[in-house]
Amino acid sequence: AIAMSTSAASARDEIRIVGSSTVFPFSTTVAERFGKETDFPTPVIESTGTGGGLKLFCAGIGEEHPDITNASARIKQSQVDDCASNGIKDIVEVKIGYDGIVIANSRESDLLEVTLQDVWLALAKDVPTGTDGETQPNPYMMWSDIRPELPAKKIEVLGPPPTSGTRAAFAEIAMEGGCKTFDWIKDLKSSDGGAYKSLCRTIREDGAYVEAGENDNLIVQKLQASPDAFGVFGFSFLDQNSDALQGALVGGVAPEFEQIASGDYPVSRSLFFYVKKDHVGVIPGIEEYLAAFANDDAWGDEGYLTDKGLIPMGAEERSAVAKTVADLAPLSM
Amino acid sequence: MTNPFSTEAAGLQGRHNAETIFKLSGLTAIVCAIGFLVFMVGSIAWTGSGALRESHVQLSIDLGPEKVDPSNVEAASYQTIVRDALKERFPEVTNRRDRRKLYGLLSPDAALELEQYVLDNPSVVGGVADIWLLASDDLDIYLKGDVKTELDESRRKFSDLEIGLADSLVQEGQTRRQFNTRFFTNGDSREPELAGILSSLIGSFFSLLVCFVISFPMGVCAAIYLEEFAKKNRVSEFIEVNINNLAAVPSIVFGLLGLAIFLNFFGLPRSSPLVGGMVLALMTLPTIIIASRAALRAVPPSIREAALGIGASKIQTTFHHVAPLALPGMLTGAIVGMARALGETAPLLMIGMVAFIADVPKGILDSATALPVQIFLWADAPQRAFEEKTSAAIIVLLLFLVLMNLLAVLLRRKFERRF
Amino acid sequence: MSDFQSKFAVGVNPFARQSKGFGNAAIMFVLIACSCVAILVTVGIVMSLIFETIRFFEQVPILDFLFGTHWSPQTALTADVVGSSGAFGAVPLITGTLLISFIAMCIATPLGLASAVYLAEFAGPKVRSFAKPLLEMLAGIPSVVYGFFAALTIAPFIRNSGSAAGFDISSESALAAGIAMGIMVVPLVSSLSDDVINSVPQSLRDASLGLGATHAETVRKVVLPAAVPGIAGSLLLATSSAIGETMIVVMAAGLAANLTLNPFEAVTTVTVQIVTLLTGDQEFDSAKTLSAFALGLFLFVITLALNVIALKIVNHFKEQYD
Amino acid sequence: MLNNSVESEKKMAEVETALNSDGPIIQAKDVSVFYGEKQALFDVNLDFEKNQVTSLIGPSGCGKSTFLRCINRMNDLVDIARVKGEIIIANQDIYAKDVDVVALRAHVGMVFQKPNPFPKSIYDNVAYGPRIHKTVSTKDEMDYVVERSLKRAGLWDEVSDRLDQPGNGLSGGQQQRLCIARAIAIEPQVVLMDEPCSALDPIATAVVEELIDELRERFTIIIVTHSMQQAARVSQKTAFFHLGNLVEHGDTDQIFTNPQDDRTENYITGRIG
Amino acid sequence: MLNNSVESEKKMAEVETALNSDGPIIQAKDVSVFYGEKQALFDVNLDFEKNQVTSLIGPSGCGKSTFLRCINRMNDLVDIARVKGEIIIANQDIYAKDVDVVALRAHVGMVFQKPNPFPKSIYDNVAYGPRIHKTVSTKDEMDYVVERSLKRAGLWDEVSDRLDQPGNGLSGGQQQRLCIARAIAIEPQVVLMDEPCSALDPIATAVVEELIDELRERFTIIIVTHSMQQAARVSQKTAFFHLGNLVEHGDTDQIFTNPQDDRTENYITGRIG
Ligand SMILES: Nc1ncnc2c1ncn2[C@@H]1O[C@H](COP(=O)(O)OP(=O)(O)OP(=O)(O)O)[C@@H](O)[C@H]1O
Ligand SMILES: Nc1ncnc2c1ncn2[C@@H]1O[C@H](COP(=O)(O)OP(=O)(O)OP(=O)(O)O)[C@@H](O)[C@H]1O
Ligand SMILES: [Mg+2]
Ligand SMILES: [Mg+2]
Repeated sequence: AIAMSTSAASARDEIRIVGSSTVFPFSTTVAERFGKETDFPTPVIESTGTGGGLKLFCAGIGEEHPDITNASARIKQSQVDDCASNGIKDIVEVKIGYDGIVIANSRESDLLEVTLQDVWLALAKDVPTGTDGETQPNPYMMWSDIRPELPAKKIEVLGPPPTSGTRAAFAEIAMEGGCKTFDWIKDLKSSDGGAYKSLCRTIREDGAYVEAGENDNLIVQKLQASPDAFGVFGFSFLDQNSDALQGALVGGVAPEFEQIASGDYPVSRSLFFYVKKDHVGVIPGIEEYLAAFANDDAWGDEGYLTDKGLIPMGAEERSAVAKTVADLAPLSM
Repeated sequence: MTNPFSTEAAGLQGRHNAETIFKLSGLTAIVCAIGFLVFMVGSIAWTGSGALRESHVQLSIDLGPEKVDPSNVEAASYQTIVRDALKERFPEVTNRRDRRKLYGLLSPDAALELEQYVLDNPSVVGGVADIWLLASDDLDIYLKGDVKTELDESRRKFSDLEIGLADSLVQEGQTRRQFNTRFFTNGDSREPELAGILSSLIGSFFSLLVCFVISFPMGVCAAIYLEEFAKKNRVSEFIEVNINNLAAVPSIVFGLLGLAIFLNFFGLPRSSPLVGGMVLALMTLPTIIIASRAALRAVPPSIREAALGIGASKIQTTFHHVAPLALPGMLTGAIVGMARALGETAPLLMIGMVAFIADVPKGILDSATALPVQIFLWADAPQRAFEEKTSAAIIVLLLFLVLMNLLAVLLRRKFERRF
Repeated sequence: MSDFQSKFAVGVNPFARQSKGFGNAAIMFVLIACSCVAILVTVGIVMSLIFETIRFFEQVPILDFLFGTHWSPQTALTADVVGSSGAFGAVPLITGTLLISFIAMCIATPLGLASAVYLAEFAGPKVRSFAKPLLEMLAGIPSVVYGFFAALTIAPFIRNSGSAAGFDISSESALAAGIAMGIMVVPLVSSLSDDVINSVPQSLRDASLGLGATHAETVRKVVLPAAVPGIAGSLLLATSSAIGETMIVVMAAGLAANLTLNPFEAVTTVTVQIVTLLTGDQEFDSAKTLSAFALGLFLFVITLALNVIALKIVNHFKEQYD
Repeated sequence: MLNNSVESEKKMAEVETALNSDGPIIQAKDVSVFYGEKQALFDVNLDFEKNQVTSLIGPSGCGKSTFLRCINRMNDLVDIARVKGEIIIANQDIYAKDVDVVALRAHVGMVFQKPNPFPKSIYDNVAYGPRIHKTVSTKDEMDYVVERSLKRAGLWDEVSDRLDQPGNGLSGGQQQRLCIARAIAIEPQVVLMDEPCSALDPIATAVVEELIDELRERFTIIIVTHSMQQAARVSQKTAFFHLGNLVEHGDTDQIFTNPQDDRTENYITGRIG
Repeated sequence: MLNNSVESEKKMAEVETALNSDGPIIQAKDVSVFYGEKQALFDVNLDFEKNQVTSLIGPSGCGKSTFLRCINRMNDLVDIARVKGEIIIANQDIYAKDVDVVALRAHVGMVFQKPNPFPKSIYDNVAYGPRIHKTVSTKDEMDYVVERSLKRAGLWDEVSDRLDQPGNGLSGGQQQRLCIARAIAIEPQVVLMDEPCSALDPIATAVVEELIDELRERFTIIIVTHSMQQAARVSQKTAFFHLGNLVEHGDTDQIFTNPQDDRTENYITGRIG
């Protein structure tokens, strides 16, 4: 049952999309083409961060609420519940491809080569003292404090805030990945999951990690200006700024298109968007927009989204997702 | 006999030098401030001038029957046709990575452009035609000479391969530069070469329209009441203090007001010029009231006396004589206020006018951005080509501001009365 | 004139008030209502800020907000992402705001005052008619333009000259934003000070010149000291507008809440945080969003106080010489 | 010729009857005026006769204008002004509570020191009064009223061919006559004039003075003047004010040839003021 | 007591010698002043004697102030003012090209119509002149100069206990005496006074008049006044201006008792002006 609000003068006729800043360039590109190639108006897209987007998305059904939210991390059960409590039962999940998370700095500076463990040690709030089971507040101020081979530079990493999907993925994949290289911590996982999680995923707050807002563009600009700083953001942004920035090698692998697509690069995550099924058929053009997205012209190996830095899924995965989209099969967790 | 009052005789040279230095420092300050203005506007204009030209690439495109079905021209995949044409022009580019670079020489809109061209000129179907297509922003920048080719390849976005391709096109005369009308007729786009200011300009127009329609009558009425009718008492004094203070409230606070009241409380549409205009109206109101009161005060009392002396009531006196005479002054104040509102950005960010909006808004309820917000968005965009777009948009904004202020000055000159 | 001859009725008031009709009452109502809009807006601002602020202080103790030295307004994406603790100490924002405003005033005060003195005391009518509008133009340029210029030209320039001199200067240094903002408020300072200097009575200048002081000595030792209260008022007004300025700092200052007074480091300001908090996540009840309203209220109160004081000073000053 | 509602016609007629009855047309009784703390007029008692010109003279600041402006309550406009005493016109104290100043001023017109035509056409200037008082309803009637008023003000011949041109375009003397035409277009009973010639050159002054003499036939005129010669020329009665007091009042001849009070004599001989 | 460089002392001495020599201290030769197109003074020739008080009298607008302000070139401040002719002080035409007005004004002080103390302390008001001219170098000397000046201006007893209080806090008469003290603190040869008492009450006026008489011992004083009584009381010489012309000039007694010119007589008897 759809209870469309009649507060505004007329029903909205353009699709409204909110959500992740990482997906923003992809969805705007699709939207723009969609607006040009069809008679539907160009969807209006606001970059609010994955978390903010889901909050808006899950606020309710009706034209004052967005139809689609972009996400750079998969929706969590708690969010699904939140949606459900506001009457949004049917959500269609669309996975659109992959994005690597890169640690980049200005080309003015030297290329960094790190392991996931280095990354975790550099950015975790608490780190092991050396004795198993003991931790101390992160003492490392210079990269070279961690390992002498690393540059003797102040640790300064500009990264996304916790509301961002990039941050969630970064904590989950990179941080946790580096963390569990310590055996005793790995064992902690099974014994005390909560402690494990908070040890591995908590990022230091003493200034070495600078939360730089949802706007990855800003981070890029800041890196260009301060050569010693590193930034954490999606591969697509690195791709767009390859003239100014370089991505650090993680575990010896460079963050490049092929390496990420093949899974060699260790820090990559899936990108999604979520559609409010109740709005399909009410707000014109949603189905057509989905079709435009789930199309090899867009997300395919040579699709125009790859120009924007999207790393495509394999052909089978694509056709599976495309089928979900065509059927508008709701998400079930 | 020497002159006892001469500078030398009185030993005053030092004091006169001090005076000269003092004067010079004042002059220096003015020169500094104005110099900054000139430098800022000049450098922005210089950067922005680049946005007025766009590059095109000429390709011979095969529109044969196997590519375009003459009976169903629209069904053809123009994307593929364009790419084939590129492959044909540069058969030496084979590997997938390089192909992407090759395709990247043209704007993503090239296929659409081609389709439009074919639809407009059906005669070309069936043969091979030389057609000019829009270049991508990267190629455009290169053609404008803004790529530092002396840098190491890894340090620039435009690779040696692309430079080679571009140079070959240039040698064959297959590139050209022309005036960029798109900048004035397109809405926002992710592609710098396609991005234009029209939608934001119209958004600004609608916002200002709403702003004017609300704030002018209101401001004028308030000014008339305060100047002509209000007795000097606590209430009128309180209103006056209020107005003066509102004039200095930071604009972002008005944005918060709009967010909390118009959006969250009244549920008006997000990102709409209606809400934007209302917020701007509240901001402009004090300016208009203050200017209108000054205009009313400039109407000589003799006019009021004349009307009252004949037995006109106070309302008649005000609306028949005083207000019409003050109208040009009020309008001038309103235009100055509108000019300020036109440049205002911060409050609009608060009410969602920062979304990606490509379409030109058709009314005050449609989603829209405003010109300064567009500037803010572009300033943040990663592509280098947006830098000149941003600058050009700034110049357009400044032009409108200058025009509005000129209008105000002219209005003032024309109706300036010495009573 | 009428040819009527009718009986004169004693006791009837020939000038009796006729009913003015509904029209006049309606007009007056509209006029009064419009004047009250100013009050309504103020009330609206206060209301919209206060309610959210109260809700904010239900979640975050007011003392933590006012005196906390750590600002990190993050609430995690979902409960299972371990976020930072979310600290709402406004001190770094306030010091950041003050630092940038201070730099701005360091630029604007000498430039603005010196221009005002020159224009008011020394410039001929020609220079005046040419320089004044140009100076005013500086105030007419939208702040988003200053922000763009500060981020694109001033900041790299400062950074480069810093690194040439061996300093490490952040690209969002408070200095870059401060300079742009300073230039923007120059005309505010200069036109207000110009007014103030012009209202110093000529008789004081005559007295000084009559004693054989040079014009510069007169200005320095008599006119400026006499104008000090008025100038202070105008500087306060300019400071208030610098504190409330948004776009320049959003574009050219940092987001990181560093508690520092070093102009070469990046600081963030109250207005930057409001924009960042509200253009990202838009849920309407988290402490993060609500804190924007608390900051807004803070900003409103501070600027209001500055304005009221400044206007009092300036008016008092003007009355003194009327 | 008028086209009002019957009721308002009756009112009009009443006033006129009252005004046309014998006896003084205006009686000021113990009029005192205060500007804030400062008293500008002290218990002035003065009657004005119908169809006569009365001059108010006295040194600067003595309260002539203040008194004149009491008669059509123009002092109401000055916030700090307070009037005590009574001024009776048509048996009605005009300071009584239920008096409508607008109605009052329709019967007591005023001409000011500086000509102050509206920045409108000459026609509209004259037509303004009749229009707002709705004493005239058709265009023809209005044309007639405008023409008659301009003729009475002796301006018709000079402006009949450019009625649609702005009133400010006229010369000073013409402007002042236009203001007089505007004032008499609504057929007031009384016309107040505050130094109507002080901004005019001697020739224009002479024309206006002549006009005043003619207007006396239809209107009662009270004129403030600084020039004793002018007072002597145009008025039948003269009142002399000094420091807020009405010192002397009587036939103009008598006042100028045989003043009763020393102050009057000193003033007339130029020793004070 | 002065502490200047030897050179400037010598210069000072020169001026003083020149000023101390016999003959007129100031000679105005054919002085005409124009304000834009308008001529405000016509070929005035006038000499001033040392240690005498000269009054300039005449009706309003006759050019008294204009002439007075020519003597220390205060008219330079008026953009449209133009001066023709010569004014010779210490053998030097002060309108010559190489004359420095700053140096001139150190020798020709001025006191204005409205008391205009600086918004500073009483002490700083008096010390202002010596400070800018650096005629005094130590705090002690300055104290001495301030005290002496205030004593000469007859103000010392009234203010000696509150030298650090603002000058505007004094009464009008005290303020004017403070201005005089300020003017004489730099030991000028000539003091110009433009209606110095017109803003004061009679008692304060009397005090200032007495002061002027005392100051004559050390300074040459030129005073503009509207009050003939004042001129008679304080001055030895009087010059009468009319419509920009110097009509008559001579001993005060003679001018008031036996004026040579009709215009002077008319003015003195109150018939013009
Ligand atoms: N609006 C006012 N507020 C305060 N005082 C006023 C006002 N108008 C007039 N006065 C004072 O009232 C006194 C009488 O003024 P009024 O204008 O009646 O004099 P007047 O005889 O018309 O003089 P004049 O010949 O100069 O026009 C004067 O002392 C004047 O200062
Ligand atoms: N700054 C000026 N600009 C133009 N005209 C001036 C200026 N100052 C004085 N005048 C004119 O010069 C003439 C002489 O003025 P001045 O002030 O010397 O007269 P005064 O004798 O001092 O009169 P008062 O007794 O009123 O002070 C007057 O006609 C005056 O209008
Ligand atoms: Mg008067
Ligand atoms: Mg004078």
